[in-house]
Amino acid sequence: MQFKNPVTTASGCFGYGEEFKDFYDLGLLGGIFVKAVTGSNRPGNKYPRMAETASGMLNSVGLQNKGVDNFCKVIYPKIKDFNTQIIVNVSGSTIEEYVMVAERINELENIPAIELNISCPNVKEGGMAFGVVPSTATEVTRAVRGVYKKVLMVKLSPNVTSICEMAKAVVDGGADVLTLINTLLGMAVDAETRRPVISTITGGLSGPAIKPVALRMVWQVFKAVDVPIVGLGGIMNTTDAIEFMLAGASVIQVGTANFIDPMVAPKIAEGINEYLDRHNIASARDIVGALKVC
Amino acid sequence: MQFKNPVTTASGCFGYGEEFKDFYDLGLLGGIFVKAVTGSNRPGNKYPRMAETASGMLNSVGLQNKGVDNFCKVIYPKIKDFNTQIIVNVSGSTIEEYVMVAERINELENIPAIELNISCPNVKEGGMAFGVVPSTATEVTRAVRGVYKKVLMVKLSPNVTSICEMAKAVVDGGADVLTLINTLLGMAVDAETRRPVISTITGGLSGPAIKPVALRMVWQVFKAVDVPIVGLGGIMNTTDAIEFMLAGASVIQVGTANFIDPMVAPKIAEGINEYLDRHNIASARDIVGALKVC
Amino acid sequence: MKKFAHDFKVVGNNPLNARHFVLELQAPVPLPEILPGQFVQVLVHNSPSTFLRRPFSVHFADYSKNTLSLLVQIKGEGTRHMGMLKTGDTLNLVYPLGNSFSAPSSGKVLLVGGGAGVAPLMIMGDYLNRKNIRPDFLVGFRSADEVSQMDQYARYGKVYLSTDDGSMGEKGFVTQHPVFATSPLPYDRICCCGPDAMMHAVAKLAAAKGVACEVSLENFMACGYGVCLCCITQTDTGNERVCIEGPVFETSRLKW
Amino acid sequence: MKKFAHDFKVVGNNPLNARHFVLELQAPVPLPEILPGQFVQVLVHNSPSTFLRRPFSVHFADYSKNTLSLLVQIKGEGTRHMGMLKTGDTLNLVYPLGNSFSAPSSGKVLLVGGGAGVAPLMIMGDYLNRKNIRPDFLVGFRSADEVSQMDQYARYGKVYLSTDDGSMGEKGFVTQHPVFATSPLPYDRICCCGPDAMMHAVAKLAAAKGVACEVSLENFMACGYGVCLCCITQTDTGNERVCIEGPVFETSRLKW
Ligand SMILES: Cc1cc2nc3c(=O)[nH]c(=O)nc-3n(C[C@H](O)[C@H](O)[C@H](O)COP(=O)(O)OP(=O)(O)OC[C@H]3O[C@@H](n4cnc5c(N)ncnc54)[C@H](O)[C@@H]3O)c2cc1C
Ligand SMILES: Cc1cc2nc3c(=O)[nH]c(=O)nc-3n(C[C@H](O)[C@H](O)[C@H](O)COP(=O)(O)OP(=O)(O)OC[C@H]3O[C@@H](n4cnc5c(N)ncnc54)[C@H](O)[C@@H]3O)c2cc1C
Ligand SMILES: Cc1cc2nc3c(=O)[nH]c(=O)nc-3n(C[C@H](O)[C@H](O)[C@H](O)COP(=O)(O)O)c2cc1C
Ligand SMILES: Cc1cc2nc3c(=O)[nH]c(=O)nc-3n(C[C@H](O)[C@H](O)[C@H](O)COP(=O)(O)O)c2cc1C
Ligand code: FES
Ligand code: FES
Repeated sequence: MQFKNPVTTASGCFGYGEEFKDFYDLGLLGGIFVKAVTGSNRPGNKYPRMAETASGMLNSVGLQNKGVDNFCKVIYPKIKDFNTQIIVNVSGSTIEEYVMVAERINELENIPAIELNISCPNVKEGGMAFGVVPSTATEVTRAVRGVYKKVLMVKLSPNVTSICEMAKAVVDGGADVLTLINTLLGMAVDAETRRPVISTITGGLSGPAIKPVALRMVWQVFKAVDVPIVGLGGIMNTTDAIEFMLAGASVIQVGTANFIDPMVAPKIAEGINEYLDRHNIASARDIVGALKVC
Repeated sequence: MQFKNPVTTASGCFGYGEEFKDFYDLGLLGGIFVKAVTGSNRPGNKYPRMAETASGMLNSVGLQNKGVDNFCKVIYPKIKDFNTQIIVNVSGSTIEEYVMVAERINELENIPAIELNISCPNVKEGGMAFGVVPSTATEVTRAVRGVYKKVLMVKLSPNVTSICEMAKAVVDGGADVLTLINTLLGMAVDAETRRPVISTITGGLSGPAIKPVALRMVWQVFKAVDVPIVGLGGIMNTTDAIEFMLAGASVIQVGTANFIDPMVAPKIAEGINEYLDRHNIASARDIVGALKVC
Repeated sequence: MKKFAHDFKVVGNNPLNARHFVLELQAPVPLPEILPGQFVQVLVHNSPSTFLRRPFSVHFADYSKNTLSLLVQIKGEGTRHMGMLKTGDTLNLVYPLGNSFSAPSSGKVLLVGGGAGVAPLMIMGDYLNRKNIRPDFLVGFRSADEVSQMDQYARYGKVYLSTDDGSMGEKGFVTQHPVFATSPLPYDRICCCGPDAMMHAVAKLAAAKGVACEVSLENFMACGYGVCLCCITQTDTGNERVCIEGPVFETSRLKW
Repeated sequence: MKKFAHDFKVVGNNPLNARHFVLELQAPVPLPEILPGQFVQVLVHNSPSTFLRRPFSVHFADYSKNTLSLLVQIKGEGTRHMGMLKTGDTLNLVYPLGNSFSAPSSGKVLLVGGGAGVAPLMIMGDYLNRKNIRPDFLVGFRSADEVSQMDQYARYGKVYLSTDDGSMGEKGFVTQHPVFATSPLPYDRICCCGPDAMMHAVAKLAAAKGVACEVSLENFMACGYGVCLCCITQTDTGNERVCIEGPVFETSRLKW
């Protein structure tokens, strides 16, 4: 599959794209990773679901969505003709659920890929549990690979001792592309009320605060495995995007930054072109993994 | 052992305390965790050793120090009569080295405790490797426990899948107290030069950026094991310190914040008293782990 | 509805009292119509502790000057920074966001607000006047030194006042005001914005008296435009986004 | 030596050209003696991208007005913010930090500086004058439009000038200036501060001509007071901290 440019938007930070049509032409984007889709309707976690932190935020949405059936029947028709790649973020609590969702999405003609979310820290069962044990990660990836015929991306959790081990595990399971990273598990406390700030106590940390960890993981995985990488974690501007590409990301996702500046993703797409021009580099591909380390 | 107040300073962020005598009376502190001491002289890593990041910094000092012999003969006499607790941060590349250093520090009358640093991300051998595998962590702790007769603290790495498993592993090995957290492994890239910013490519992330992760780990470990916790990671002010105490830290360390405001540690000690007064709480002990979660 | 992110120019910063001020902001392009109850997301530059935008109801829109104003209560770092803005400074706004108070074409409307929650009542008053409805206002403040803009509300309708300490107007909460004493109430609709406790009390009273009631919620928001699902409130049709399906809700629909 | 962290008051912000300005800062307590070559660590408030302090050499200390000044080149976010400071604003400084240029009691001294590296030469000139030494200055800039403060240096000694493009003074790098053409050089000591390349070239030249030479290094710093070990440079006695054992080093000791 081809992206018209390396700038895409991260799952959970861009809805199904529709809201952003009020801001700009979605055709300016390389692609859109839509909000997690699960087997059936999930109301998500209790309010409050977010906390602001230093250069970042915690969220605990808990995969709120109306389920895959609703996605196929109600949402897909509205978004399938967007002039950009639409990738569905597939989530679940059991292997069977992941497989079921992937099978349904496989039927949707205008969805060229899914992103298997085995890294959501905000649900009690499944979610991140699949993404922190190599054998389980292989197993769920392999099961989905069995039914999903198009491009299979797997999104990894940073909450692990060895990201390379996890990367190898899902590539063994049949992943075509790796997305990293999802959120770091964090917590916020209100010193005055002496209570946790979010209803689930812990939540997922995103934003510039996690960029150094994300960059490190992209770089480690780029050196360790031989599949394309979709990189994200705290990308706020063109410079950040270039850093991820130098570290090894072929495509980047913009997540939390969409909340700070709704226009940021097309600005980055434009900025990458300016960077390439300024440095006399022919194509974005030429900077992927091009970090000079000696 | 007793701390006169819960505010101490973190290893590697306060030298051996001497430099701060130019700023204030060290007697205002609960204690000082001095820079890592290893078996012999280590020059540390090449320059550049640091990068600024969003609400944080990366460092890659690489345990620069003149070795335990120099510590005992040259440094100890200068610091042993500081009017506060002095704890030595013990590091090494092999179990033998940890044991050897601990044995030598055990002889120093005015050092009531050591903090075993099995979590330094910035050295090729040993360091963090000991802190991310439970069996190895148990082993090095047990070996040091064999020779070290006073309070044995072990400082854990956050770069693990399960912080509780690591906590239990070192408590099994004989740790009396747990310090958490050390730095998160991160990386910084200079988009213009297309090079890593620090000489070792990756380094340790500290500062407010990591506070949510640190708080989460303190809280998880507080619920899982039954030893006192020394909490740190991005503490910049009184509110942050209170948050760590509510999450379960009996004592807190101030690290990177010393670089932003050299006077910050005594300010926090003072601020905690004001907080307790304002909330009509008798003693700092009463807020340790007092987070209301229902 | 099209949404925008623009740098607005500060053309006025008028303190109302020690904790509240009104910012008047001029748009760089002609303003779209702003409905009463809609809000904006403000980017607070230059502060390490304000990463996310801050949501504020539109207090007033003056299309002739191409300005909007915000009535802001100082809470933390972000609002403190906003309070220090000077004429000529810029402030980035995402706008217009959210739904709006419903607009009856006739009937008697009571607009109830407390503290900074009075913010959207002004634009609502203006809006209703343009529909030839003169609403009544019932505004509540902590004490006389926080009472302000009474003459401005009075341009749009009759104004009732409560203060918690009775230092001006009626003493007590707004729900204790004589306006609510009669049964049935002489209103077809109540619109309320203020502290949670006030909105609950007003909603309960309205329900008891059988009057339709809308409230404007102030849930924590990350995006403000419907994509993060952080701001949800439970309604009779499940979790709804306060920033898109709200901030204004018919109280009969809310499970809060 | 005792060190302090204090809020200084901005009493002047004088642009020298588009990229450089001099900030004059008044201390809230009587200033301790500041030695030439010492630096301060500046806290840049109100910017999310400047977490660490920024180090700047003291440009001048005026004990009668109880002020110090910094000569700042705009590089990134931090210095840009500093450039926008206005009279009356405050700036938090940790001071005084580092060692200083050595102070010969007699002899002929050449002070060499380039770009923002000229900053410490002014306080050094003043210091030497008070020891009855009139140094020569050799200052280098990119071009005529960046040349400034020539008359002020001239108060303390003779001033030579180079510009990269020859638009004023001699053309070329400072090391190509005729001052360096004679052998032996008419100096007992050279003190240099500027871009790395300049310091290396001057050090090499000084070594070749057998003249003692000191440079002031500008390594990246986290703390500035000796505790983080981030700023080290290799010397004949191993890794030394630029913020404590430096920033001034005898070039014969450096392995750079
Ligand atoms: C739709 C909507 C309309 C609003 N209209 C107004 C208005 O017209 N006038 C007014 O003064 N205030 C209004 N608020 C509240 C205002 O957004 C908060 O007071 C402000 O964000 C506080 O920012 P701070 O940085 O000063 O405080 P902080 O230090 O960030 O926090 C202080 C308190 O403000 C609240 N708060 C913080 N972040 C948010 C957030 N992202 N969303 C909501 N609340 C938050 C929390 O209760 C927090 O404890 C509105 C909120 C919403 C959701
Ligand atoms: C002892 C010492 C004395 C100095 N004296 C002066 C002076 O008198 N006048 C002057 O204009 N500059 C001086 N500098 C350099 C000055 O500190 C940097 O230019 C400044 O920190 C850049 O900050 P910024 O936020 O504008 O740039 P940033 O956007 O942070 O960075 C721009 C560039 O500045 C440099 N830099 C960033 N952080 C640091 C740091 N912590 N330490 C050193 N360099 C850094 C890097 O090269 C970086 O690429 C001195 C540096 C040192 C170490
Ligand atoms: C509010 C919110 C909701 C999210 N929901 C999802 C999700 O449904 N599926 C998923 O894979 N990641 C989800 N994420 C994670 C992001 O896609 C992304 O991996 C993470 O935020 C790090 O990138 P950032 O720092 O650019 O935001 C969510 C993040 C946020 C902030
Ligand atoms: C420059 C620097 C040097 C450090 N050196 C050590 C060390 O020698 N031993 C150690 O256990 N931790 C070391 N640390 C880690 C800190 O003690 C602390 O665990 C970490 O910085 C997180 O806390 P903070 O965010 O408050 O800084 C170092 C940290 C920094 C920034
Ligand atoms: S604030 Fe993001 S959906 Fe409402
Ligand atoms: S900057 Fe910290 S030791 Fe020099």
